[in-house]
Amino acid sequence: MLPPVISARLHGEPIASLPQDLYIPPEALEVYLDAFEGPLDLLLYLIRKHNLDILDIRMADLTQQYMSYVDKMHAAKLELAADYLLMSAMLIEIKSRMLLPRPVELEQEDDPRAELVRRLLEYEAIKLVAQKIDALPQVGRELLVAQACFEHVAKVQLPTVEMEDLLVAWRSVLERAKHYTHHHISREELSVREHMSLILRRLQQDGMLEFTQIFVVSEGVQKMVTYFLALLELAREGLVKMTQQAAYSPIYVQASEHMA
Amino acid sequence: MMQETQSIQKLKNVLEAALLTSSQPLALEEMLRLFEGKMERATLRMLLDELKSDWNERTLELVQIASGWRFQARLEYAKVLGRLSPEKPAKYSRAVLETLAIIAYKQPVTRGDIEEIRGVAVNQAVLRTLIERGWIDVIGHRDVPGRPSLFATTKNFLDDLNLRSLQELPAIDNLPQQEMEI
Amino acid sequence: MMQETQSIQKLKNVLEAALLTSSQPLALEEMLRLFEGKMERATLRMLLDELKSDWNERTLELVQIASGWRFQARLEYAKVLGRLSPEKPAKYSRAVLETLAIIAYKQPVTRGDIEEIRGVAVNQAVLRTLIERGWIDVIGHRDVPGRPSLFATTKNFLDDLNLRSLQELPAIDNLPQQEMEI
Repeated sequence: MLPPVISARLHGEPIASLPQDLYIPPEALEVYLDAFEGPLDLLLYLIRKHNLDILDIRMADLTQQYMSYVDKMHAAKLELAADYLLMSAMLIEIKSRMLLPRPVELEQEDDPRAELVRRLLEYEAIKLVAQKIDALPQVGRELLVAQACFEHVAKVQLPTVEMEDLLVAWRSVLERAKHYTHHHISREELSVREHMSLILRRLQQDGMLEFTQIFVVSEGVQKMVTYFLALLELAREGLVKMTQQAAYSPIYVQASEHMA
Repeated sequence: MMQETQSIQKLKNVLEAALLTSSQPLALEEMLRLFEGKMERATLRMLLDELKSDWNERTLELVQIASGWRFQARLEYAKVLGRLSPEKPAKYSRAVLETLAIIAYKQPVTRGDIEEIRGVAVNQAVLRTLIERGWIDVIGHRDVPGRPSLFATTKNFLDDLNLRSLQELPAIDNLPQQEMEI
Repeated sequence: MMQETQSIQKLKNVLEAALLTSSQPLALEEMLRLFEGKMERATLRMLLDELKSDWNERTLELVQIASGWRFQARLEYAKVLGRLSPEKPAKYSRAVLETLAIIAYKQPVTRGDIEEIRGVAVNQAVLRTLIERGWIDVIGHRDVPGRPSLFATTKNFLDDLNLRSLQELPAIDNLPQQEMEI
């Protein structure tokens, strides 16, 4: 097996080799990156893995290890979350501040690492306790709740839904689905979608319909136009197929699923 | 002999725990799964009969219905237990309402479409709730791998919401624009 | 005396039937409704304690959790009963679990607070997963620009984890706190 080509740079110098335990086969890098929940998680891993003292971090070492990771991610052309880059900047800033001479009397609380250490410890505590919570017995997993049945004397009342409820639900869906926000549903469109369902229902029953059978002339022009638009939309979404043997011969409409 | 009685009690305990915690009646096949194929149907039937008579003088009774076996409160408790559920109409969860809204406005849609729009997985129970209510049904399948079901709203849905057609559903663009931008 | 014992048994039977057939935990107030106001809270508590010990050696146990009392299968049956439902229960991702832990221990928190602690952006789907499970909800808004939602855990979360209060959550490792003053 050929040694991996390393294109990472540290302080502008190419690194000849990465620390052994940092080496991750390129094809596994993505999986590995997924394994970390973000820069804090990665830093904690590096600190714990190298047995560094979290309360007296050697910033130079940590920054170097972190950067070589980030560089590797770059080299593998993985899309790097901004959070990782932000952390690089923060580490470099802390490292450089530690190189500055500090007034003696401020030394204690002015340790540039203090905030980073606080965050690392807080995150680690959460990470550990999250595992503990997951280990608790849970209803639906280890806990099964008694639910024998009884004859309800009073009839169960089914929930009622008002138009208002539906509108509220639909609006909250739209607010979330950003790509739909510019796509407001109009009455005409609703009518088309309703007729799409009507046509599919009929095709489900009859299997195949002749094009003209779709339309009921007595229902008026407006209705026919709606049916026509619904048919076009169904075809566009690949839900129906229209076939014609020869010019001027009848056109048949069929649900796509029945074609197979 | 003593030992055998003990192990029979253990088997009955497993059945009791399963039947008391199951929301659905359990069929014989399902109960056999509890013992990983190490039990004869005849033995299972015998155990169920024993369990049934163990509960003879108690609050629940073990009954056999079309789809299997279940524990239910004896009829004499029905009236008292009814006091627990006053006629407060239940409410559908947000997941149910949003799923219904998506089907109403974007029909016909597959479960995948709904998940894409909502951004979360759609629990099968949500769709089942709506199907059992008679508000949605499957009107076909999309012709793609897996052939997912296409859902649409029913006439029943329109009736229950007092609508003559989907067109009478509120159109979102009829809302005052300012209100939307909150 | 004999008569009194009999009537106590009857009261316990009503409670047992109610608790075994309710899929939701029953609060004391609800159980009092069973007796139409003809029972003292203290008596009810005593009856529940007796009922609990009546079931001591049995397949289910009567437990008290955040929103009330319920019967549940003893943990030793979990594995066997799991054979009934072939589909594995959903396993939550680390992102979901860590977000839940932050909300549980630091509540009420905003999405920004969660991001600050985790050091990464919180996907909306993570919060929605927890809301749909009924484990967290929005209890208000922080009075800062943007009025971000404040999240907290629900009673349902405690119920599902078999806890009576947040205090029963596993202790968070606070040891570094003192040492931290570098």
